[in-house]
Amino acid sequence: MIRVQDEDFDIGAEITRMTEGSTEIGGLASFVGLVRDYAGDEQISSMTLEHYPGMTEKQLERLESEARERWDLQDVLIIHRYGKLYPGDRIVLVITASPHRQASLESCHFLIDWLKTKAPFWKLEEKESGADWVDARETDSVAAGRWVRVSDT
Amino acid sequence: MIRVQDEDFDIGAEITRMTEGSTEIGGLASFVGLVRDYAGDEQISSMTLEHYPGMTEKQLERLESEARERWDLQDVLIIHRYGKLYPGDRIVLVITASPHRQASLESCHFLIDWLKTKAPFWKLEEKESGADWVDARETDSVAAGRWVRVSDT
Amino acid sequence: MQILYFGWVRTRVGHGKEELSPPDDVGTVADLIDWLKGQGDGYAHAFENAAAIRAAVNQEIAPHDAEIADGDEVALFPPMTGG
Amino acid sequence: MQILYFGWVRTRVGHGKEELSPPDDVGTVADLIDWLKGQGDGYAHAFENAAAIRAAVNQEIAPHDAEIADGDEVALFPPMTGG
Repeated sequence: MIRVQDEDFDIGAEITRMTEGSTEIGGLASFVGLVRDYAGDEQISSMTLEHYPGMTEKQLERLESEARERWDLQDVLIIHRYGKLYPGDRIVLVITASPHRQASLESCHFLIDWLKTKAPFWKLEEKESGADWVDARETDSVAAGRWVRVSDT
Repeated sequence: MIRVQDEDFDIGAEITRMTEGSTEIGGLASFVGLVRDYAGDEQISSMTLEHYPGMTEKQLERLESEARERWDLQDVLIIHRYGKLYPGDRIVLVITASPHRQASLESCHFLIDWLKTKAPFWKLEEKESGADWVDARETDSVAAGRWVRVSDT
Repeated sequence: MQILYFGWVRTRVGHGKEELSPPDDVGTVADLIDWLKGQGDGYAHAFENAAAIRAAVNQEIAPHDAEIADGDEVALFPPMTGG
Repeated sequence: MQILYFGWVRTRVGHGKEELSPPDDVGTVADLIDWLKGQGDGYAHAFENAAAIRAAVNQEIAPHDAEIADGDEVALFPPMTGG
Protein backbone atom coordinates (compact mmCIF):
# COMPACT_ATOMS: atom_id res chain seq x y z
CA MET A 1 0.00 0.00 0.00
CA ILE A 2 1.19 3.51 -0.73
CA ARG A 3 0.13 6.82 0.79
CA VAL A 4 1.10 10.37 -0.13
CA GLN A 5 0.00 12.80 2.53
CA ASP A 6 0.87 15.99 4.38
CA GLU A 7 -0.07 14.55 7.80
CA ASP A 8 2.36 12.74 10.05
CA PHE A 9 2.20 8.96 10.48
CA ASP A 10 2.41 6.58 13.45
CA ILE A 11 5.06 3.91 12.86
CA GLY A 12 4.00 1.68 15.75
CA ALA A 13 0.36 1.73 14.63
CA GLU A 14 1.35 0.87 11.05
CA ILE A 15 3.55 -2.03 12.13
CA THR A 16 0.83 -3.33 14.46
CA ARG A 17 -1.79 -3.11 11.73
CA MET A 18 0.50 -5.06 9.41
CA THR A 19 1.42 -7.86 11.80
CA GLU A 20 -1.78 -8.20 13.85
CA GLY A 21 -3.32 -11.62 13.46
CA SER A 22 -0.60 -12.79 11.09
CA THR A 23 1.33 -15.92 12.03
CA GLU A 24 3.18 -16.16 8.73
CA ILE A 25 5.42 -13.10 8.88
CA GLY A 26 8.94 -14.04 9.92
CA GLY A 27 10.60 -10.67 9.49
CA LEU A 28 9.47 -7.09 9.22
CA ALA A 29 11.90 -4.35 8.23
CA SER A 30 11.22 -0.65 8.35
CA PHE A 31 12.93 2.61 7.58
CA VAL A 32 11.95 6.11 8.67
CA GLY A 33 13.54 9.19 7.15
CA LEU A 34 13.58 12.35 9.25
CA VAL A 35 14.40 16.02 8.70
CA ARG A 36 17.79 16.89 10.11
CA ASP A 37 18.58 20.33 11.46
CA TYR A 38 21.65 20.93 9.38
CA ALA A 39 22.70 20.73 5.75
CA GLY A 40 26.44 20.86 5.25
CA ASP A 41 27.53 23.43 7.81
CA GLU A 42 24.30 25.37 7.81
CA GLN A 43 21.41 25.14 10.23
CA ILE A 44 18.12 24.55 8.45
CA SER A 45 14.88 25.92 9.87
CA SER A 46 12.44 24.01 7.64
CA MET A 47 12.20 21.80 4.58
CA THR A 48 9.36 22.03 2.07
CA LEU A 49 8.66 18.96 -0.03
CA GLU A 50 7.11 19.63 -3.39
CA HIS A 51 5.81 16.70 -5.42
CA TYR A 52 4.02 15.86 -8.64
CA PRO A 53 0.50 14.77 -7.65
CA GLY A 54 -0.67 11.91 -9.81
CA MET A 55 2.76 10.88 -10.95
CA THR A 56 3.96 10.44 -7.36
CA GLU A 57 1.28 7.85 -6.62
CA LYS A 58 2.00 6.03 -9.88
CA GLN A 59 5.73 5.91 -9.23
CA LEU A 60 5.31 4.67 -5.66
CA GLU A 61 2.89 1.97 -6.85
CA ARG A 62 5.41 0.95 -9.47
CA LEU A 63 8.14 0.71 -6.82
CA GLU A 64 5.90 -1.42 -4.63
CA SER A 65 5.13 -3.76 -7.55
CA GLU A 66 8.81 -4.03 -8.40
CA ALA A 67 9.64 -4.99 -4.81
CA ARG A 68 6.85 -7.57 -4.69
CA GLU A 69 8.06 -9.07 -7.93
CA ARG A 70 11.66 -9.36 -6.74
CA TRP A 71 11.03 -10.61 -3.19
CA ASP A 72 8.54 -12.87 -1.44
CA LEU A 73 6.60 -10.22 0.49
CA GLN A 74 3.37 -10.44 2.44
CA ASP A 75 2.96 -6.71 2.79
CA VAL A 76 4.52 -3.42 1.75
CA LEU A 77 3.76 0.06 3.04
CA ILE A 78 5.23 3.27 1.67
CA ILE A 79 4.15 6.58 3.19
CA HIS A 80 5.69 9.76 1.81
CA ARG A 81 4.82 13.17 3.16
CA TYR A 82 4.83 16.51 1.32
CA GLY A 83 4.52 20.11 2.45
CA LYS A 84 6.45 22.10 5.05
CA LEU A 85 8.35 20.02 7.59
CA TYR A 86 10.65 20.94 10.46
CA PRO A 87 13.79 19.35 11.93
CA GLY A 88 12.86 16.13 13.72
CA ASP A 89 9.74 15.61 11.56
CA ARG A 90 9.22 12.28 9.82
CA ILE A 91 9.36 12.42 6.01
CA VAL A 92 9.03 8.89 4.74
CA LEU A 93 8.21 5.42 6.03
CA VAL A 94 8.87 2.10 4.32
CA ILE A 95 7.78 -1.20 5.88
CA THR A 96 8.17 -4.62 4.29
CA ALA A 97 6.97 -7.92 5.74
CA SER A 98 8.07 -11.34 4.56
CA PRO A 99 8.31 -14.93 5.74
CA HIS A 100 12.10 -14.44 5.50
CA ARG A 101 14.31 -11.85 7.13
CA GLN A 102 16.63 -11.30 4.15
CA ALA A 103 13.67 -10.58 1.85
CA SER A 104 12.26 -7.99 4.24
CA LEU A 105 15.63 -6.30 4.87
CA GLU A 106 16.70 -6.21 1.23
CA SER A 107 13.36 -5.02 -0.14
CA CYS A 108 13.16 -2.25 2.46
CA HIS A 109 16.66 -1.09 1.53
CA PHE A 110 15.80 -1.33 -2.18
CA LEU A 111 12.64 0.75 -1.79
CA ILE A 112 14.28 3.58 0.09
CA ASP A 113 17.22 3.67 -2.35
CA TRP A 114 14.88 3.83 -5.34
CA LEU A 115 12.60 6.40 -3.72
CA LYS A 116 15.57 8.76 -3.57
CA THR A 117 15.97 8.88 -7.34
CA LYS A 118 12.59 7.74 -8.71
CA ALA A 119 9.96 9.43 -6.58
CA PRO A 120 9.04 12.88 -7.96
CA PHE A 121 9.80 14.97 -4.89
CA TRP A 122 11.93 18.09 -4.61
CA LYS A 123 13.15 19.59 -1.38
CA LEU A 124 13.48 23.26 -0.56
CA GLU A 125 15.56 23.97 2.54
CA GLU A 126 15.21 27.26 4.40
CA LYS A 127 18.48 28.36 5.92
CA GLU A 128 19.82 31.59 7.37
CA SER A 129 21.34 32.37 3.98
CA GLY A 130 18.00 31.85 2.22
CA ALA A 131 16.05 29.02 0.60
CA ASP A 132 17.89 26.40 -1.46
CA TRP A 133 16.69 23.47 -3.51
CA VAL A 134 18.45 20.30 -2.42
CA ASP A 135 20.61 18.89 -5.20
CA ALA A 136 20.38 15.25 -6.15
CA ARG A 137 23.46 13.50 -4.82
CA GLU A 138 25.75 11.29 -6.83
CA THR A 139 25.90 8.82 -3.93
CA ASP A 140 22.11 8.38 -4.18
CA SER A 141 22.38 7.46 -7.86
CA VAL A 142 25.10 4.98 -7.03
CA ALA A 143 22.98 3.46 -4.24
CA ALA A 144 19.97 3.19 -6.55
CA GLY A 145 22.14 1.72 -9.31
CA ARG A 146 23.17 -1.20 -7.11
CA TRP A 147 19.63 -2.56 -7.48
CA VAL A 148 19.53 -2.47 -11.28
CA ARG A 149 19.44 -6.03 -12.53
CA VAL A 150 21.60 -7.05 -15.45
CA SER A 151 18.47 -8.13 -17.30
CA ASP A 152 17.15 -4.54 -17.05
CA THR A 153 20.12 -2.89 -18.69
CA MET B 1 21.30 -0.37 24.53
CA ILE B 2 20.58 -4.07 24.81
CA ARG B 3 17.80 -5.88 26.65
CA VAL B 4 17.25 -9.59 27.22
CA GLN B 5 13.76 -10.24 28.55
CA ASP B 6 10.83 -12.61 28.53
CA GLU B 7 8.25 -9.81 28.18
CA ASP B 8 7.04 -8.47 24.86
CA PHE B 9 8.18 -5.07 23.58
CA ASP B 10 6.44 -2.11 21.93
CA ILE B 11 8.17 -1.15 18.69
CA GLY B 12 6.39 2.19 18.29
CA ALA B 13 7.24 3.24 21.84
CA GLU B 14 10.90 2.28 21.37
CA ILE B 15 11.19 4.21 18.10
CA THR B 16 9.48 7.23 19.65
CA ARG B 17 11.76 7.15 22.68
CA MET B 18 14.77 7.02 20.36
CA THR B 19 13.77 9.86 18.05
CA GLU B 20 11.91 12.18 20.42
CA GLY B 21 13.59 15.53 20.69
CA SER B 22 16.33 14.59 18.26
CA THR B 23 16.85 16.76 15.21
CA GLU B 24 20.03 15.03 14.10
CA ILE B 25 18.76 11.60 13.11
CA GLY B 26 18.34 11.34 9.35
CA GLY B 27 17.43 7.67 9.11
CA LEU B 28 16.16 5.03 11.48
CA ALA B 29 16.06 1.39 10.43
CA SER B 30 14.41 -1.40 12.34
CA PHE B 31 13.87 -5.11 12.10
CA VAL B 32 11.42 -7.28 14.02
CA GLY B 33 11.62 -11.06 13.96
CA LEU B 34 8.41 -12.98 14.64
CA VAL B 35 7.48 -16.59 15.32
CA ARG B 36 5.97 -18.22 12.24
CA ASP B 37 3.37 -20.95 12.50
CA TYR B 38 5.16 -23.45 10.34
CA ALA B 39 8.60 -25.00 10.04
CA GLY B 40 9.16 -26.79 6.76
CA ASP B 41 5.81 -28.49 6.16
CA GLU B 42 4.87 -28.81 9.79
CA GLN B 43 2.64 -26.59 11.87
CA ILE B 44 4.36 -25.39 15.03
CA SER B 45 2.39 -24.72 18.18
CA SER B 46 5.08 -22.91 20.16
CA MET B 47 8.76 -22.05 20.22
CA THR B 48 10.83 -21.98 23.40
CA LEU B 49 13.96 -19.86 23.36
CA GLU B 50 16.70 -21.00 25.69
CA HIS B 51 19.69 -18.73 26.25
CA TYR B 52 22.89 -18.43 28.23
CA PRO B 53 22.28 -15.74 30.86
CA GLY B 54 25.35 -13.61 31.35
CA MET B 55 26.96 -14.54 28.07
CA THR B 56 23.92 -13.38 26.09
CA GLU B 57 24.18 -9.86 27.48
CA LYS B 58 27.93 -9.79 26.84
CA GLN B 59 27.56 -10.95 23.26
CA LEU B 60 24.79 -8.46 22.47
CA GLU B 61 26.86 -5.64 23.96
CA ARG B 62 29.78 -6.74 21.83
CA LEU B 63 27.58 -6.69 18.72
CA GLU B 64 26.35 -3.21 19.56
CA SER B 65 29.94 -1.97 20.03
CA GLU B 66 30.98 -3.55 16.76
CA ALA B 67 28.13 -1.79 14.91
CA ARG B 68 28.94 1.55 16.53
CA GLU B 69 32.57 1.15 15.55
CA ARG B 70 31.77 0.37 11.93
CA TRP B 71 29.01 2.94 11.33
CA ASP B 72 28.21 6.48 12.43
CA LEU B 73 25.29 5.71 14.76
CA GLN B 74 23.45 7.92 17.22
CA ASP B 75 21.61 5.07 18.85
CA VAL B 76 21.28 1.30 18.80
CA LEU B 77 18.65 -0.86 20.47
CA ILE B 78 18.66 -4.64 20.55
CA ILE B 79 15.87 -6.45 22.42
CA HIS B 80 15.91 -10.25 22.42
CA ARG B 81 13.24 -12.30 24.16
CA TYR B 82 13.57 -15.75 25.71
CA GLY B 83 11.04 -18.26 27.05
CA LYS B 84 7.98 -19.78 25.47
CA LEU B 85 6.59 -17.90 22.49
CA TYR B 86 3.68 -18.58 20.14
CA PRO B 87 3.12 -18.00 16.41
CA GLY B 88 2.78 -14.28 15.75
CA ASP B 89 4.81 -13.35 18.84
CA ARG B 90 7.73 -10.95 18.49
CA ILE B 91 11.16 -12.50 19.18
CA VAL B 92 13.73 -9.83 18.47
CA LEU B 93 13.94 -6.11 17.72
CA VAL B 94 16.87 -4.19 16.27
CA ILE B 95 16.75 -0.43 15.79
CA THR B 96 19.60 1.73 14.53
CA ALA B 97 19.58 5.51 14.17
CA SER B 98 22.09 7.51 12.18
CA PRO B 99 22.49 10.86 10.45
CA HIS B 100 22.68 8.83 7.21
CA ARG B 101 20.22 6.31 5.80
CA GLN B 102 22.83 3.87 4.47
CA ALA B 103 24.49 3.64 7.88
CA SER B 104 21.19 2.89 9.61
CA LEU B 105 20.10 0.31 7.02
CA GLU B 106 23.42 -1.48 6.82
CA SER B 107 24.05 -1.62 10.55
CA CYS B 108 20.53 -2.95 11.20
CA HIS B 109 21.07 -5.67 8.60
CA PHE B 110 24.51 -6.44 10.05
CA LEU B 111 23.18 -6.77 13.60
CA ILE B 112 20.37 -9.15 12.73
CA ASP B 113 22.69 -11.28 10.58
CA TRP B 114 25.26 -11.52 13.37
CA LEU B 115 22.64 -12.18 16.04
CA LYS B 116 21.67 -15.32 14.13
CA THR B 117 25.06 -16.93 14.57
CA LYS B 118 26.65 -15.08 17.52
CA ALA B 119 23.89 -14.70 20.10
CA PRO B 120 23.70 -17.72 22.44
CA PHE B 121 20.08 -18.69 21.86
CA TRP B 122 18.65 -22.09 20.97
CA LYS B 123 15.13 -22.69 19.76
CA LEU B 124 12.92 -25.63 20.59
CA GLU B 125 9.89 -25.96 18.32
CA GLU B 126 6.84 -27.94 19.45
CA LYS B 127 5.13 -29.63 16.54
CA GLU B 128 2.56 -32.40 16.17
CA SER B 129 5.41 -34.86 15.74
CA GLY B 130 7.08 -33.70 18.96
CA ALA B 131 9.62 -31.11 20.06
CA ASP B 132 12.65 -30.39 17.87
CA TRP B 133 15.67 -28.15 18.33
CA VAL B 134 16.03 -25.79 15.37
CA ASP B 135 19.21 -26.47 13.44
CA ALA B 136 21.55 -23.65 12.54
CA ARG B 137 21.18 -22.96 8.84
CA GLU B 138 24.02 -22.76 6.39
CA THR B 139 22.38 -19.69 4.80
CA ASP B 140 22.64 -17.87 8.15
CA SER B 141 26.37 -18.53 8.32
CA VAL B 142 26.75 -17.23 4.78
CA ALA B 143 24.74 -14.11 5.61
CA ALA B 144 26.83 -13.48 8.74
CA GLY B 145 30.03 -14.10 6.79
CA ARG B 146 29.26 -11.28 4.37
CA TRP B 147 30.01 -8.84 7.19
CA VAL B 148 33.43 -10.23 8.09
CA ARG B 149 36.04 -7.66 7.18
CA VAL B 150 39.22 -8.71 5.46
CA SER B 151 41.21 -7.19 8.30
CA ASP B 152 39.46 -9.57 10.73
CA THR B 153 40.42 -12.77 8.96
CA MET C 1 0.03 20.91 -24.44
CA GLN C 2 -0.05 21.02 -20.65
CA ILE C 3 3.39 21.81 -19.24
CA LEU C 4 4.39 21.45 -15.58
CA TYR C 5 7.50 22.66 -13.80
CA PHE C 6 8.90 21.51 -10.45
CA GLY C 7 11.77 22.36 -8.12
CA TRP C 8 14.15 25.06 -9.29
CA VAL C 9 12.77 24.79 -12.83
CA ARG C 10 9.46 26.05 -11.40
CA THR C 11 11.00 28.84 -9.34
CA ARG C 12 13.10 30.05 -12.28
CA VAL C 13 10.22 29.91 -14.78
CA GLY C 14 8.05 31.65 -12.18
CA HIS C 15 5.02 29.34 -12.28
CA GLY C 16 4.24 25.64 -12.02
CA LYS C 17 1.85 24.95 -14.84
CA GLU C 18 0.77 26.35 -18.19
CA GLU C 19 -1.02 25.46 -21.39
CA LEU C 20 1.23 26.09 -24.41
CA SER C 21 1.08 25.37 -28.12
CA PRO C 22 4.64 24.96 -29.34
CA PRO C 23 5.24 25.20 -33.10
CA ASP C 24 4.90 22.06 -35.24
CA ASP C 25 8.65 21.40 -35.42
CA VAL C 26 8.75 20.79 -31.66
CA GLY C 27 8.46 17.00 -31.76
CA THR C 28 10.51 15.81 -28.78
CA VAL C 29 11.26 16.74 -25.17
CA ALA C 30 14.63 18.12 -26.33
CA ASP C 31 12.90 20.34 -28.92
CA LEU C 32 10.51 21.61 -26.26
CA ILE C 33 13.33 22.51 -23.86
CA ASP C 34 15.12 24.30 -26.68
CA TRP C 35 12.00 26.23 -27.66
CA LEU C 36 11.14 27.15 -24.06
CA LYS C 37 14.61 28.63 -23.61
CA GLY C 38 13.55 31.44 -25.95
CA GLN C 39 10.34 32.29 -24.09
CA GLY C 40 11.83 34.87 -21.70
CA ASP C 41 14.52 35.44 -19.08
CA GLY C 42 13.10 33.04 -16.51
CA TYR C 43 12.87 30.30 -19.13
CA ALA C 44 16.37 31.06 -20.39
CA HIS C 45 17.69 30.66 -16.84
CA ALA C 46 15.68 27.50 -16.12
CA PHE C 47 16.76 25.75 -19.29
CA GLU C 48 20.31 27.10 -19.75
CA ASN C 49 21.70 23.61 -19.08
CA ALA C 50 19.43 21.14 -20.89
CA ALA C 51 21.41 18.16 -19.55
CA ALA C 52 20.32 19.05 -15.99
CA ILE C 53 16.63 18.76 -16.90
CA ARG C 54 14.59 15.57 -16.37
CA ALA C 55 11.23 15.00 -18.01
CA ALA C 56 8.02 13.03 -17.66
CA VAL C 57 5.50 12.61 -20.46
CA ASN C 58 1.99 11.78 -19.26
CA GLN C 59 3.44 11.11 -15.80
CA GLU C 60 6.01 8.58 -17.00
CA ILE C 61 9.74 9.31 -16.86
CA ALA C 62 10.85 10.05 -20.44
CA PRO C 63 14.23 10.61 -22.10
CA HIS C 64 14.98 13.82 -24.00
CA ASP C 65 14.39 12.10 -27.33
CA ALA C 66 10.87 11.00 -26.34
CA GLU C 67 8.23 12.19 -28.77
CA ILE C 68 5.56 14.58 -27.56
CA ALA C 69 2.29 15.62 -29.15
CA ASP C 70 -0.66 17.94 -28.61
CA GLY C 71 -2.68 16.82 -25.62
CA ASP C 72 0.31 15.38 -23.77
CA GLU C 73 1.11 16.39 -20.20
CA VAL C 74 4.82 17.18 -20.14
CA ALA C 75 6.68 17.86 -16.90
CA LEU C 76 10.18 19.33 -16.68
CA PHE C 77 12.17 19.26 -13.45
CA PRO C 78 15.58 18.80 -11.81
CA PRO C 79 16.67 15.29 -10.74
CA MET C 80 14.23 13.93 -8.16
CA THR C 81 15.15 13.92 -4.47
CA GLY C 82 12.60 11.68 -2.81
CA GLY C 83 12.89 9.70 0.39
CA MET D 1 35.07 -26.73 36.82
CA GLN D 2 31.56 -25.42 36.16
CA ILE D 3 30.11 -26.99 33.00
CA LEU D 4 26.96 -25.78 31.25
CA TYR D 5 24.98 -27.43 28.48
CA PHE D 6 22.45 -25.82 26.13
CA GLY D 7 20.09 -26.86 23.34
CA TRP D 8 20.17 -30.51 22.36
CA VAL D 9 23.44 -30.99 24.24
CA ARG D 10 21.50 -30.21 27.41
CA THR D 11 18.55 -32.45 26.59
CA ARG D 12 20.83 -35.37 25.69
CA VAL D 13 23.04 -34.98 28.77
CA GLY D 14 19.89 -34.64 30.85
CA HIS D 15 20.76 -31.51 32.83
CA GLY D 16 21.98 -27.98 32.18
CA LYS D 17 24.76 -27.44 34.67
CA GLU D 18 27.19 -29.39 36.81
CA GLU D 19 30.41 -29.06 38.78
CA LEU D 20 33.00 -31.58 37.54
CA SER D 21 36.68 -32.23 38.19
CA PRO D 22 38.09 -33.75 35.01
CA PRO D 23 41.46 -35.54 35.28
CA ASP D 24 44.66 -33.53 34.90
CA ASP D 25 45.25 -34.54 31.29
CA VAL D 26 42.07 -32.70 30.22
CA GLY D 27 43.70 -29.43 29.16
CA THR D 28 41.52 -28.19 26.27
CA VAL D 29 37.90 -28.00 25.20
CA ALA D 30 38.54 -30.93 22.84
CA ASP D 31 39.94 -33.02 25.72
CA LEU D 32 36.90 -32.18 27.82
CA ILE D 33 34.46 -33.23 25.09
CA ASP D 34 36.37 -36.46 24.64
CA TRP D 35 36.37 -37.17 28.37
CA LEU D 36 32.67 -36.33 28.78
CA LYS D 37 31.81 -38.82 26.03
CA GLY D 38 32.77 -41.60 28.45
CA GLN D 39 30.59 -40.38 31.34
CA GLY D 40 27.42 -42.28 30.40
CA ASP D 41 24.90 -42.91 27.65
CA GLY D 42 23.47 -39.39 27.59
CA TYR D 43 26.98 -37.92 27.34
CA ALA D 44 27.96 -40.42 24.66
CA HIS D 45 24.92 -39.34 22.62
CA ALA D 46 25.47 -35.63 23.20
CA PHE D 47 29.13 -35.70 22.22
CA GLU D 48 29.13 -38.43 19.54
CA ASN D 49 30.00 -35.83 16.89
CA ALA D 50 32.56 -33.47 18.45
CA ALA D 51 32.62 -31.28 15.30
CA ALA D 52 28.97 -30.34 15.91
CA ILE D 53 29.77 -28.91 19.36
CA ARG D 54 30.48 -25.24 20.00
CA ALA D 55 32.08 -23.97 23.19
CA ALA D 56 32.43 -20.89 25.36
CA VAL D 57 35.06 -20.52 28.07
CA ASN D 58 34.16 -17.98 30.74
CA GLN D 59 31.33 -16.75 28.51
CA GLU D 60 33.57 -16.10 25.51
CA ILE D 61 33.29 -18.16 22.31
CA ALA D 62 36.29 -20.50 22.26
CA PRO D 63 37.72 -22.94 19.70
CA HIS D 64 38.18 -26.62 20.54
CA ASP D 65 41.89 -26.13 21.13
CA ALA D 66 41.28 -23.44 23.76
CA GLU D 67 42.91 -24.25 27.09
CA ILE D 68 40.74 -24.75 30.14
CA ALA D 69 41.61 -24.89 33.82
CA ASP D 70 40.06 -25.45 37.20
CA GLY D 71 37.71 -22.63 38.08
CA ASP D 72 36.73 -21.95 34.48
CA GLU D 73 33.10 -21.83 33.37
CA VAL D 74 32.87 -23.98 30.25
CA ALA D 75 29.70 -24.16 28.14
CA LEU D 76 29.06 -26.72 25.43
CA PHE D 77 26.22 -26.32 22.94
CA PRO D 78 25.07 -26.72 19.33
CA PRO D 79 25.58 -23.83 16.88
CA MET D 80 23.66 -20.78 18.11
CA THR D 81 20.36 -19.82 16.52
CA GLY D 82 19.63 -16.32 17.74
CA GLY D 83 17.53 -13.63 16.11
